[in-house]
Amino acid sequence: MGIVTNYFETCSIILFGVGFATLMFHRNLIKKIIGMNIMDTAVFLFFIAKGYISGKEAPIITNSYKGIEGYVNPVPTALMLTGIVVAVSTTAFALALTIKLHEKYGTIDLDEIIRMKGD
Amino acid sequence: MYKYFPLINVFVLMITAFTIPIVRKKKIARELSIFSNAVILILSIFILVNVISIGDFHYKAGYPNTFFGIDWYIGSIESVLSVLFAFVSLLIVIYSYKSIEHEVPNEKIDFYYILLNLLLASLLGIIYTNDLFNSYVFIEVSTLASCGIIVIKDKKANIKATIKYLIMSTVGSGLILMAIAYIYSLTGHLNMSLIHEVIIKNYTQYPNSVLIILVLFTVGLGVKSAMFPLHGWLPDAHSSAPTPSSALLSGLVIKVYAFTLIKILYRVFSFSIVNETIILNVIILLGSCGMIFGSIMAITQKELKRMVAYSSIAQMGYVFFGIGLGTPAGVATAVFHIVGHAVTKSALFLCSGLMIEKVGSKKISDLKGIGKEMPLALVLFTLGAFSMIGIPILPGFISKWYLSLACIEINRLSLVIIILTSSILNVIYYFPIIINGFFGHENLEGKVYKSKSVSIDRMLPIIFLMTAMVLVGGFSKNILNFISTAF
Amino acid sequence: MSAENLLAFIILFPSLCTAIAYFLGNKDEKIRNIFLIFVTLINFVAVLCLFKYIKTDTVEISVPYIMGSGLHLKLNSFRYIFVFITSFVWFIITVYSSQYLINYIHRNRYYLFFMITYVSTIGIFISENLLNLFTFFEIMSFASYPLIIHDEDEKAHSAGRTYIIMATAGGLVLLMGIFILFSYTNTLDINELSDILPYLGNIKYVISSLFIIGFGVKAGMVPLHIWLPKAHPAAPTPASAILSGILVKTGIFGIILTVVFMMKCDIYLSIFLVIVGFLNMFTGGFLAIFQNNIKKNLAYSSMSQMGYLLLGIGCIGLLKDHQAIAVYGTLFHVFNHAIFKVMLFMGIGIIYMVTHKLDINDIQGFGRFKPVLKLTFFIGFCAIIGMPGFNGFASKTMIHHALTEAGHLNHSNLAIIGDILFYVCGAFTTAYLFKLYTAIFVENNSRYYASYKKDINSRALFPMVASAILIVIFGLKPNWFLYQFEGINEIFNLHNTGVFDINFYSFSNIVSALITIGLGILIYVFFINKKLITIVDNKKVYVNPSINWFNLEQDLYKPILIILFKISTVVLHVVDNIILTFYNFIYTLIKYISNIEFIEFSSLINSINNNKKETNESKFDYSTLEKNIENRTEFIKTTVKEDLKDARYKMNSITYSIFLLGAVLVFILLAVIIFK
Amino acid sequence: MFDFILILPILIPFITGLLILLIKPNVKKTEKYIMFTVIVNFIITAYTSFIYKGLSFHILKFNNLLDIYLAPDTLGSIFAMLVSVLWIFTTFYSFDYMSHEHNLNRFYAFFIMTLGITLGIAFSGNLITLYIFYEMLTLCTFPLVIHSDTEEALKCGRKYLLYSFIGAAFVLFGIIIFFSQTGNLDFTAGGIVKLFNNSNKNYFLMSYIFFFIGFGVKAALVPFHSWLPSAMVAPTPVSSLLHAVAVVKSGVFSLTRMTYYIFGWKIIEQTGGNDYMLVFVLLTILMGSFLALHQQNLKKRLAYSTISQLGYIMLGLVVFSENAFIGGMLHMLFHAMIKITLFFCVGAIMHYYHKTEISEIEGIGKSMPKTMICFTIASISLIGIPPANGFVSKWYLAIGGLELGAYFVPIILLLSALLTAGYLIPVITTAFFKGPPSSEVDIKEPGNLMLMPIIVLTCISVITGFFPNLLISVLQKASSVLF
Repeated sequence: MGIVTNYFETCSIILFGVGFATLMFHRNLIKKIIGMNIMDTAVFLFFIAKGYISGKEAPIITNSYKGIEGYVNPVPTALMLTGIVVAVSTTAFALALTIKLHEKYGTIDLDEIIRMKGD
Repeated sequence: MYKYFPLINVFVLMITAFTIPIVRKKKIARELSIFSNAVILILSIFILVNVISIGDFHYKAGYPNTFFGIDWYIGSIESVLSVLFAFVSLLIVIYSYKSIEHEVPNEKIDFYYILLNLLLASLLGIIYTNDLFNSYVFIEVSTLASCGIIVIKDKKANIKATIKYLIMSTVGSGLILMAIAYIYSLTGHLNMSLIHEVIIKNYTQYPNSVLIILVLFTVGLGVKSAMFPLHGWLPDAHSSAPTPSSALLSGLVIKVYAFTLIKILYRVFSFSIVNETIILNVIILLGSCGMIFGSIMAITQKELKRMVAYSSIAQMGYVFFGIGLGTPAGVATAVFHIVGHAVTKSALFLCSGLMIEKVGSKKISDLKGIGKEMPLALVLFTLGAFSMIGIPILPGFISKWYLSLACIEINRLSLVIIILTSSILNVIYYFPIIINGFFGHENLEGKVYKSKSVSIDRMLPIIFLMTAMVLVGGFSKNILNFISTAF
Repeated sequence: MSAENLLAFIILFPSLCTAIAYFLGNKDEKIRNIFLIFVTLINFVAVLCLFKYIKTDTVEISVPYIMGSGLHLKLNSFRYIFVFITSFVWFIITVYSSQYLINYIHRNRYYLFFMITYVSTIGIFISENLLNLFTFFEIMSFASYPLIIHDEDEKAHSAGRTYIIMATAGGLVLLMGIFILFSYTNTLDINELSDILPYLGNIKYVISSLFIIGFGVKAGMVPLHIWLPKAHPAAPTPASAILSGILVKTGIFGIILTVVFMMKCDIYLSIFLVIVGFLNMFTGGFLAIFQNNIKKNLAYSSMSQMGYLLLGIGCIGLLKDHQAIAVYGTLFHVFNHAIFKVMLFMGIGIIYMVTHKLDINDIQGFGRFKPVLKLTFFIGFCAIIGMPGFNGFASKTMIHHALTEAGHLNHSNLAIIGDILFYVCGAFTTAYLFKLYTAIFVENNSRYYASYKKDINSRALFPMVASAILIVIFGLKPNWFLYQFEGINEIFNLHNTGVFDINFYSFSNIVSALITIGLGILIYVFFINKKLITIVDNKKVYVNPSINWFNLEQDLYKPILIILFKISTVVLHVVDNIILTFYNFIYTLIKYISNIEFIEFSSLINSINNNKKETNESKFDYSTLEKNIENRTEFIKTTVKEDLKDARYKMNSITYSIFLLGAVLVFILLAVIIFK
Repeated sequence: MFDFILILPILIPFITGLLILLIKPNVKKTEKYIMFTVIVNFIITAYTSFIYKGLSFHILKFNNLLDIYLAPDTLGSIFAMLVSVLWIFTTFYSFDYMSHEHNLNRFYAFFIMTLGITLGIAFSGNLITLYIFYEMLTLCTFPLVIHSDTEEALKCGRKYLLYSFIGAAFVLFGIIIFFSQTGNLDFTAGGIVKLFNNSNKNYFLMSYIFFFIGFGVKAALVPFHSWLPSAMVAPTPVSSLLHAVAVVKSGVFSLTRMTYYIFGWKIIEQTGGNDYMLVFVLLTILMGSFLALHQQNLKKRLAYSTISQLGYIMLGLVVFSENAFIGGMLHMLFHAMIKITLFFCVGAIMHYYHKTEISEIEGIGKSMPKTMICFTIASISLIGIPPANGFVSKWYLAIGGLELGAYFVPIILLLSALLTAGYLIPVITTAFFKGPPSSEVDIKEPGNLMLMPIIVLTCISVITGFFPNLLISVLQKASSVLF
């Protein structure tokens, strides 16, 4: 039953699985990084879903203050902003390294890279 | 006043890190780093003194007196670790002052010091913080920074190793973040103390969730701290990195994640909760496997630094072993092992870096007769190896001793055999280097006494580290007692 | 000098002089020889001087703290007999050696060990403490070893090996006895032991049998005698003489101490000794008949004579209150045997000195025209066979009496068997010596007509003559000898039952002696002459059929020892290398596994795919595959080792690391949730 | 007040050793330093053993566990005296023996350092101190073992190290279990176990067995002995030290400490651990002497002989009676003297005649009579023929065994003695009674520096054989507190 009602969580777990599978089964480095990103996204979704309370507004006061009960929990959202930043920087770093790798090895296929031994 | 010292510590390092690109001069970058490290060492010592005399304290960054501000907690372990980290990194930075040019391209040296400062700042942050998400952020920063100090050498092997490290630890981070999300959904808090209060009351209602959280944390942090069999990245990364980086990574970085695991297992959760689950058995199993297989892998290595790196995996096995025992004594010994091993392993890495630099080869087989060419370096290396093997007084012995006692305390005698087996395996891979270095007719033929030895000022950091190591061993009981007050 | 000093003197003086003589010998051999003759003479005189003290009294010295247990020496008339013959024999043998050894090498070494043996032998006879006795016993055993292997040839070394193994083993058995004895009694004083040991229960039999075995080796007791016939021929003659004359007596001395003094004549031991005594007499005598090597002949003869002594000791035990005759008989025979056996050996030595041959066939007729030699040898011959008028007669008669009496006392029918055996063994003695005598002194051999005056001088003949005189004196006046040792009565607690007025030359005694001799001659005529002598080229040739007979050493001890040795070697080698073997085993196993070849899975699949293509993709033909497998051409073969290497390399890759991570994650999750 | 004097015998050799390593003086000077150190050490040791008894000194006391504490008692003093006396002889001997070797500075440096460490073992007042010195001993003797620096030497050295460290790990295991049950490691006569009941009986049993096996590795307990024959690659002075004093005796001494000062024999008897160990010990005795028969190399033969003789000493430690203890300790002393003499003699043969096999030494007794006579006397002592000293110890061992009704003890002892005779007497007979007659052989004795130690040691052996009572009374004093 939990799967149906907690569809945010279910979705994020599936997403995480997809990301992990991508990470595992693809030889291409770029695809691996994409998988990584999908995983991260899954976690963000999961986290933010924890803060979401259905029927409540986002904690942005547009008209009048509705009291604490009126808004969703803003903390996860705020945290995930940080998380996204971290993820982006990691991705950027990974991509930069990929470029370096391509420079040195001429390929981003990990299997091929493994076969090329040496410094 | 002293309550601000932790914050000042982190800030000093960060500010230094961001000043360096402005200055962009190698010399100043180095001196600034030495200065910043010296400052945090002094401040850390102040913190330690205060903790000893007054007791542990909290520091609320941001919003004091609220439950959602970022909380830093400095207890006995934190203060000890912060002194340790500051001390070791100061010595490594001093060491790098003279030797970094040999390994890092000239134009990147200032960049290197930015990363060093940033790394240390994040490490200290992880130690101090009492907030889960805050520690996640610092963990990410430290991961990136340590990736940086590996890849800075700009060689094929480095890039390959870094990308492996990066991907692995990103997955680890993902798991950690997932776990944090879980725990947040259970408790609604991110502050460890508050989570603890909530979870201690309610954990029986969510047995599976607690287990999943524990597993996610264990695996996530395990990847980062090279728990067997998630260590795949470590030998590559640590052996290909520049020597000061290797020392820093092996000595400090991997330890800090293990410490985070301790915090989560025993501070967020508690001994009683954790002991009810099977997770400790898993940790102890993996720790033991790490101890044995890490050593066996080390025996088969042909490169010196790789061997020392595998030895790190084995030594992390001890830490996890201690954590897995699930008793205050075991965990305190694990922390003590972190301290002892940090000092020892960084010194060993610096020594081997020095030898590799002078000999010009990474191969162990090329290091024969090195004891004649650079006696002091090999003597220091030998001392470090003794600690690993477990010669009394040295910290390696002490941690084995107390770990074994902790095992017997919970009637698990068979675990002691694993500890001793691993120490014998240590003999097998450390001693050939020493023996072939000092002795053997063929080995010494044609070698000239002290022909490759370096000036004493380059050796000084290693000497200091070794001295510290002996002192850590000597005053082990005091350190352990102090650490134990945390539990 | 007081008696105590004299007692110390007779052991300290020769030991000191031994050292002096050794250094003298390095300078000048002649002086050394004369010096040693004087030393042994002085010692002999000192022993004679002691006589007046011990005749009724005992002389004791004890020095604490030496050798852990202290030194306790004691001399009484019982021990005096042994000391006396030792010093006497040594004196004459020293004189004899100075002549005999002229052509030998390593003379200095010989004299050194000769003298050490002397000191230690005296030591054995005068020690009251068992540990002292054992000490001297061992010193004697080891010191006599260089005498046996003096020639340093293969034969000597072989004999020496047997001797040293037997002696050491015997010594250790003895030591075992002493260990157990001490742990039960806490004393080593023989006098005190006699009050404790007989009341110990069954352990006393263990102790005493260990003692008897230990001493029995020295005494040439069957079946521990094997060293004796080997060592005698190998050693130079003076050494053989003392071996036969004195050293075997140390064993007898020890057995007397054990059985008579310490065990208070235990009945079972006595019976045992009587049996062993007969065995010895019989085997020794029987085997001696066949020997062609004259020294071997005499060696077996010694064995046989030791049988008489063992029999005598056994009789002491059996006779209980009437043991006087057995005691005197045994001790007298000890005395007599020493003298006549030494004399016979010296005679043979002279022959050997001239001819350098020992085989009876080679030296046939040597003595035909050498009157002094012939006469003295004849006297020795008569003595040993117990011809009336010679000393052997007296002692044998006494032992015979003792035996008969023992039979009477115990009303045993076995007494008759014993009597017959006694006669038979006596007859053997006559037979083998008669063979020897006729061969050497009666046969005619032209090779030895020449005179050998220059080779045989008075220093060699004098000792023989001296002992011949003693033989005759004691033979004619045996009672005189007995009177001298009245003190023995007290020592053995004897009720004097008229030993002193035995009429040795009674009709019955003489008749029985003559019967024995006659029997012996019959054996010679009908057995030796017929079976052991063949005529080749008009010459008598003695054959020895016993050479191929069952030999205790070759056919029993050696195989057993070798089998034991081999088994323990295998077992202990395994123990020795157990760790290394284990290590090697595992190492080899791993190596073996890592070198197993197998077909790489992927190439198998490839091959199947290829097959599919070949067979028009419709059906799969197994026979082709089998053929391929047989040929093994298309498959890539690989070993476990290479595979592992490959795997390790792959494991290091990013993909595998992530795989591993996933696996670990899933594994732990499952484990944790299942084993909650 | 004078307690600090205890540290001197340990420290002085160390300083000398380091000095030699650092300054690298020429050989003559090194020899002078060594001679000086050895003699000074002897004087101080004698001083602490005879005059200022009962000293104790904490070198470093971090806490109750890490407490490096020196407190020689009677037993320790005896061992210390043995070590320092025999070291003097070895020193003089090695001056001559090593004169043609290379790398003398390293040799002498570690040689003298080993002295300090062995004295440390003798003086140590608790198990941790003992363990530290025990580990250091392995490390310090290693350069001596591999002195020739050949590939084979290195291989054997590695074997030695590995065995020693595995042994040490066993010991550590034992210590840890023991410490977890008692929390105390100070040497106290009669043991320090306070609480002994059924629940911790197995802990003590296990601890004892691991201790015994661990220390037994150094004491060449079968089947952990095979480093000892391999260590024969070392130069003779080293082998003699390894065999006679430093290493194996340290193992035995540690075993003594462990048996009587840590556990206390009553506790061990209640656990029954000694019965298990007895099997090993008896096997050691038999195997050593039996396999010695098979060795053709003189040094190897002596090595196996050492294994067997060490079994005797260990026998005194598993058979709990006062006499057996005295016997074991006496044998420790006597065997040290005897074995060192034997090795010196063999070394002299090797040095002057370059002969190592038994078949090669035919008639060598004729060309070096003094040496070989000493060899003979020592052999006879080893066999245990009275009045030589080896007999005395055997006597006490056997009596001690019989007191407890253990008949197999004397039987095994005597069997082994027979085997001992079997492997030593052929050496003597070959040396003296084979080969060319003495008139054709030139006498060439070793130099005085080599010969004197041999002769003096032989004299000591003989004297102690005739008058063992002094030593026995000292040992009785030591044992009276234990039983």
